Amino acid sequence: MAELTYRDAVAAGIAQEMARDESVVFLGEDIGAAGGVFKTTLGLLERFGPRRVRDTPISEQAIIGAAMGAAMTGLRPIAEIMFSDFFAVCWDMIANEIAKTRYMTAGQIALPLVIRTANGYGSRFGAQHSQSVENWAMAIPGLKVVAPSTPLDVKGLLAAAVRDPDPVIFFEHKGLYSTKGEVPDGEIVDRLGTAKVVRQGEDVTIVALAAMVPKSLQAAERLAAEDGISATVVDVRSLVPLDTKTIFEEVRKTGRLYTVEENPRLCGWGAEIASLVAEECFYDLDGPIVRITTPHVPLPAADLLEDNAVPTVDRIVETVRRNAG
Amino acid sequence: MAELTYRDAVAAGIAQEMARDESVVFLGEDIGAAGGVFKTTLGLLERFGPRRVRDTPISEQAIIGAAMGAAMTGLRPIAEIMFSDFFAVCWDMIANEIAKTRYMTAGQIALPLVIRTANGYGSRFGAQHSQSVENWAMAIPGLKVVAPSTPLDVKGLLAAAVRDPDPVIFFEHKGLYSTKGEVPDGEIVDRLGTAKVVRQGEDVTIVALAAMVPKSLQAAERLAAEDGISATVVDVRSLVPLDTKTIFEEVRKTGRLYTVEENPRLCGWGAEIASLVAEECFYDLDGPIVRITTPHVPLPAADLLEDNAVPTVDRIVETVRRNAG
Amino acid sequence: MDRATRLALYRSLVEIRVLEKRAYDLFLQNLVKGTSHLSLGQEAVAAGFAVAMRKDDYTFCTYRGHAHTLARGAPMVGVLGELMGRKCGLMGGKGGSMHLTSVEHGAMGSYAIVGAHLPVAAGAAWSAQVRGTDQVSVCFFGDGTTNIGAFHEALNLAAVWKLPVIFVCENNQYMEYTPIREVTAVANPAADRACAYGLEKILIDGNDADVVHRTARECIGKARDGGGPSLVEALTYRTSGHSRADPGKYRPVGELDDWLKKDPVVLYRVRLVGMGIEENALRDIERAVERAVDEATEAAKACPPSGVEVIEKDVWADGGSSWRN
Amino acid sequence: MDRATRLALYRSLVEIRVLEKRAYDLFLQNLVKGTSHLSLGQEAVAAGFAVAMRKDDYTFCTYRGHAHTLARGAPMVGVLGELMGRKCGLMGGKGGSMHLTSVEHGAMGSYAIVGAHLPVAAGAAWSAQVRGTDQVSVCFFGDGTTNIGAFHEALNLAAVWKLPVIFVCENNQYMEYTPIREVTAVANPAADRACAYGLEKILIDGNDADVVHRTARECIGKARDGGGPSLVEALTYRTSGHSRADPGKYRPVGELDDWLKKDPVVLYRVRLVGMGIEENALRDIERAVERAVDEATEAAKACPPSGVEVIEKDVWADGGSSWRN
Ligand SMILES: Cc1ncc(C[n+]2csc(CCOP(=O)(O)OP(=O)(O)O)c2C)c(N)n1
Ligand SMILES: Cc1ncc(C[n+]2csc(CCOP(=O)(O)OP(=O)(O)O)c2C)c(N)n1
Ligand SMILES: [Mg+2]
Ligand SMILES: [Mg+2]
Repeated sequence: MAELTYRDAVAAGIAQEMARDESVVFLGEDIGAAGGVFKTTLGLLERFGPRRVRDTPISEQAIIGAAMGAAMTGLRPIAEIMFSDFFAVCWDMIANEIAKTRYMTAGQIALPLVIRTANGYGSRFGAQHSQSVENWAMAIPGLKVVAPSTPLDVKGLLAAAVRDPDPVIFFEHKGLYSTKGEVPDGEIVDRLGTAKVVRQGEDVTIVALAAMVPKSLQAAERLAAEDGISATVVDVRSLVPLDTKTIFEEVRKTGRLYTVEENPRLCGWGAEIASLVAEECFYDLDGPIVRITTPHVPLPAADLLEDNAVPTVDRIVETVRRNAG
Repeated sequence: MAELTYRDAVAAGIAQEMARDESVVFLGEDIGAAGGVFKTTLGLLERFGPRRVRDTPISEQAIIGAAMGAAMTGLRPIAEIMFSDFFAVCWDMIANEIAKTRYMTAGQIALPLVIRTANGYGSRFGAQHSQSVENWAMAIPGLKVVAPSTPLDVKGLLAAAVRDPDPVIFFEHKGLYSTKGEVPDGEIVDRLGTAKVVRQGEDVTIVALAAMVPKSLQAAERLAAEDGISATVVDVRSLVPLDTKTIFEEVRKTGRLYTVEENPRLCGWGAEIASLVAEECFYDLDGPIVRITTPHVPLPAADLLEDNAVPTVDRIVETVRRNAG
Repeated sequence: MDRATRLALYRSLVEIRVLEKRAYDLFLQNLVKGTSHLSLGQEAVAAGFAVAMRKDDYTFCTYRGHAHTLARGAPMVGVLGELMGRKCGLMGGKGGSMHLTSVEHGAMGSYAIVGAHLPVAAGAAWSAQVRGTDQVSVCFFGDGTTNIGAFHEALNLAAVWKLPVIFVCENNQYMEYTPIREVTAVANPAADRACAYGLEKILIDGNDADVVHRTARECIGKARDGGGPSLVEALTYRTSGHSRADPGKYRPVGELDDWLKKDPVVLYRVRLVGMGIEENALRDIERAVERAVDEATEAAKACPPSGVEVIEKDVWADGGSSWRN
Repeated sequence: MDRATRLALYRSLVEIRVLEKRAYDLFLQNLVKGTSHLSLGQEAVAAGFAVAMRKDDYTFCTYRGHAHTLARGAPMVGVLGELMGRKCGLMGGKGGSMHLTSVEHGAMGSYAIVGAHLPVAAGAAWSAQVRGTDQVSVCFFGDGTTNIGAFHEALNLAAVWKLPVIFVCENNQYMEYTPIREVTAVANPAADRACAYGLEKILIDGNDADVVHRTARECIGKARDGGGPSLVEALTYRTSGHSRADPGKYRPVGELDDWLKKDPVVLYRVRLVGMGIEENALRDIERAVERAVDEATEAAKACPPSGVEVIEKDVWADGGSSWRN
């Protein structure tokens, strides 16, 4: 058992899979010699060599296209898109090509590949380098979508993503890179499509993702201490496939659902979960479903503004307090 | 009063605005000499000349970028993206540049522009030319989003979009281009952000958009005739701004909400409306909110498959019948 | 060039010609419901390359891909069946005319978003390089494609990584309806850009099957030997409209006639006869092809349409489309 | 070149140098919280162009945009205030270091997604052309930007439409950490690609303010007279890291020292002295600039941070961010 940072867990996960399977290759901007702009891929070039670890030009369409062409011809590529905001410059490759090709070819073409990316707020980079775009990917049929919140989950879910026979979009949260957690030694492989109940409560159910998980946990502690409200917190982890079983079970127990979403409000992942619950757990609900999201605005750059645009612990506490009454 | 096709209403709307305002310019692929691949822009080049109506190379990033640069320096461009699926090749320009620039510059830069596009199923073009991507645009703060269902609305909302001081994404539905409707003579200017109650009922409320509006109306007639279920149908028309007032009012009257969405299920516009209703009209609901969508798959090409993938009148009728019981 | 190669080229030319005409007839009979983009007039490019390729080489092409798919050996009934939305279609009707794929024959997909497949073809070539096979990837696209971003990114990546890929621009003078010269900064949209990637300028007569074949052999040989990519511009003309609905009225008078004088099938036949190849041998080929196309047509017509049960199949490798548990 | 121009160039060089150093100091003092990308070593490009521009010309630049924004006349306190997230920042802290904008001074924005602003700059030039003004648009970007799709699309459009835009590649030899030569197919990433757009090859010493200025005057004059676009590659070097966090360890030993010998500010000072301009005049400029930067620093420090009330402002032209009624 070792304590790893979320950042180091990325390299550990990639290394585990590259060591296991010769067909795993890795490409992206500044990922090799420089070890990644977030230092998430240190040591991989040295260990696996330039044949399997390739620095690319600033050509996101070529990066994703190359991964796609490689995946359909026998390799299992991992492609890095430096910031998830840059999905927008290669969205056709992701949403129209990779996501649809197996379907359009009636299964002739398989695309076992992973697209890793740094997602989310917290670095004061401004509106074009701070977005949470898990919902962009979730909206596209043909993509699996994962967003871990701990080092352990990073390593395990990354391994599962690499082994998965379908394209997986893997969202790493920039704001969590320096967080630490225990990660057992040896091979770790998790399962896609599974949520985790990270706190068990009785009064309300909070579902959260990535950086919103630790915030929700903090809010839950405060709600317990200050208001006597006992909250379940579910770490969704995987948006596609979605573990509706676990989510529904936890909502049914408490009768109240809150989503905590870093994305701007409209069409966030929480909207989907809310709509599922409003359809399938309607008669188990004791009150409105409440979504706590970033307002529907781009993210501002200044620290004070950025920190207060996304859901804060205070805002979660106040919203639940006001509504769960 | 004249009968116009939905297709002709596009050219009529553009012409009305170009005639009124010298600063309105129009660019896109095959829009000039050829009159548009859907013949939606016939006659504009002849009438307004090559200075204001420009055929472009197949360079969607350049098209949208040019519109953006022109909008911030005194023009009011209308850009055509031939199929909405191609938003993916210029998504950065739309979602990261145009949508965020006013905000990032604290209002220094205004972007009065319209992006028109042919959206939706029905032409047997397959997965890369048939998508309904209104939710892609709705998810991005800084974009207004419109999707008319009749020739009258096309002309009036297009005029409103051109006059709006903010970027508007204007979704025309391919499957509706040949439909006809009365359009009064003279200037027509509608208002963004307003839904229309197109059928008033008592038992259930169906909200729909674009090509799903006529289908919902047909379904409502059948429900009335076959089951004695009286359905309100709301044509949402504008996703951003969203007329929650009208939607909530109609949901409150019937206590039941159904969304009919052409998009694949996850994170569709209906999810957002469902979540809003589940939060703000919870105590007015008499039963689950039910979403009727295309399953979460890419669209198949063959006519039989395509027609049955998107919500059919049958499926709407059966779903409402089963649930409204 | 030996007799067998010449006859193989002729056979391929005739197959494409007859099949494309048949596709058009079937459209007129309303048996092909979607769009289709024919290669009439451009047959020599597909034939010349395909005959030079090894069975395990990869072909990537566009929506104008019947010719290339067929030339690699895909069954006619699969092609026609796909156009007609039948179970026997190459993809059971799910892909349609614009997405013909036959992985078994090295036809790695037809891509309908302009430019997208160039990076993918580069990726397949990269994969061959990494896996240490000497497979080559050949990527066909139109003149209009040279103005989109993905073209640029793919060419640069291929050149930097010295990938075994041949980019073949079929310059048929038009985009959809707009002449390429009106929207392109250089006279030869592909050849005049080789300089930007440190590649040799290769501009050939795309209507001469021998010239194409010779060029193909050279470029493929170079790529197989580790000499890196090539960019070939083949001058040609499509003698039918852009797609099924296009009467081609935007063409200057006489242009079509001039090009019909350079009909690649007729020219090649005349050449072979001139070289002393017996008319009989050619007529045998023609008859055999006619028969094959007739048989394929009947077989496709006799085949049932794809059933709705496939709509939710093959999004994932497990054969299904489930996004939840 | 007259004395006044030379002194203006020198003043601009010094302003950029001193301000950038100050920005770095403020970062070390933890007063600048976000990232920042300095132009230390690259000052001559910004100064040389800005001094050649007319007040109503447009500048478009990247996240490495302090220099260009300042050179157009934006107030120092607005620049430093923005970096520090203060109310007096050019955008009140909403944009941050990567998005400096001062429309009043023709600084039409700093764009943080590589390549995006090239089409936008083309659009502003198109607008000038349509409106019949003789304004010119100047667009600055890095070497790494030449490998992304938007570069290609913008260059082609500008050339075809003969737009009054100058594309200026500041080749500072590196992307973030990867040397440009390792990922680019040609030796001069911009200049060697002029051929692909029918443009003249222009490769200049970017550390010589006179050379840059002369080139700027020529290109701007040509554009103003309807002669169309230019593509300029200016060879230079950034003597600090890519962004604030980068120690620049990937540089070969000696490289930095070699370039420091070509320091554009020092070189220019030596030249002016050599030409007989009195040391005193130069020292006056230096002192005035130091004082101005000191004052701006104090003013920015004294200014309160932007308040959370701006988070939901300025998404729309009405000043708000409401997406519903
Ligand atoms: C990104 C994108 N933009 C536009 C289109 C619409 N479109 C389909 S084919 C075509 C013309 C392509 O011209 P060219 O590359 O010369 O190929 P050709 O059809 O002549 O073979 C266009 C504009 C598209 N499919 N994808
Ligand atoms: C589309 C995109 N890809 C990647 C990045 C991350 N990134 C920011 S700056 C940079 C290097 C750019 O290099 P260059 O164009 O040479 O400009 P320089 O920073 O040297 O001025 C990269 C890769 C980005 N911002 N946008
Ligand atoms: Mg063409
Ligand atoms: Mg650089």
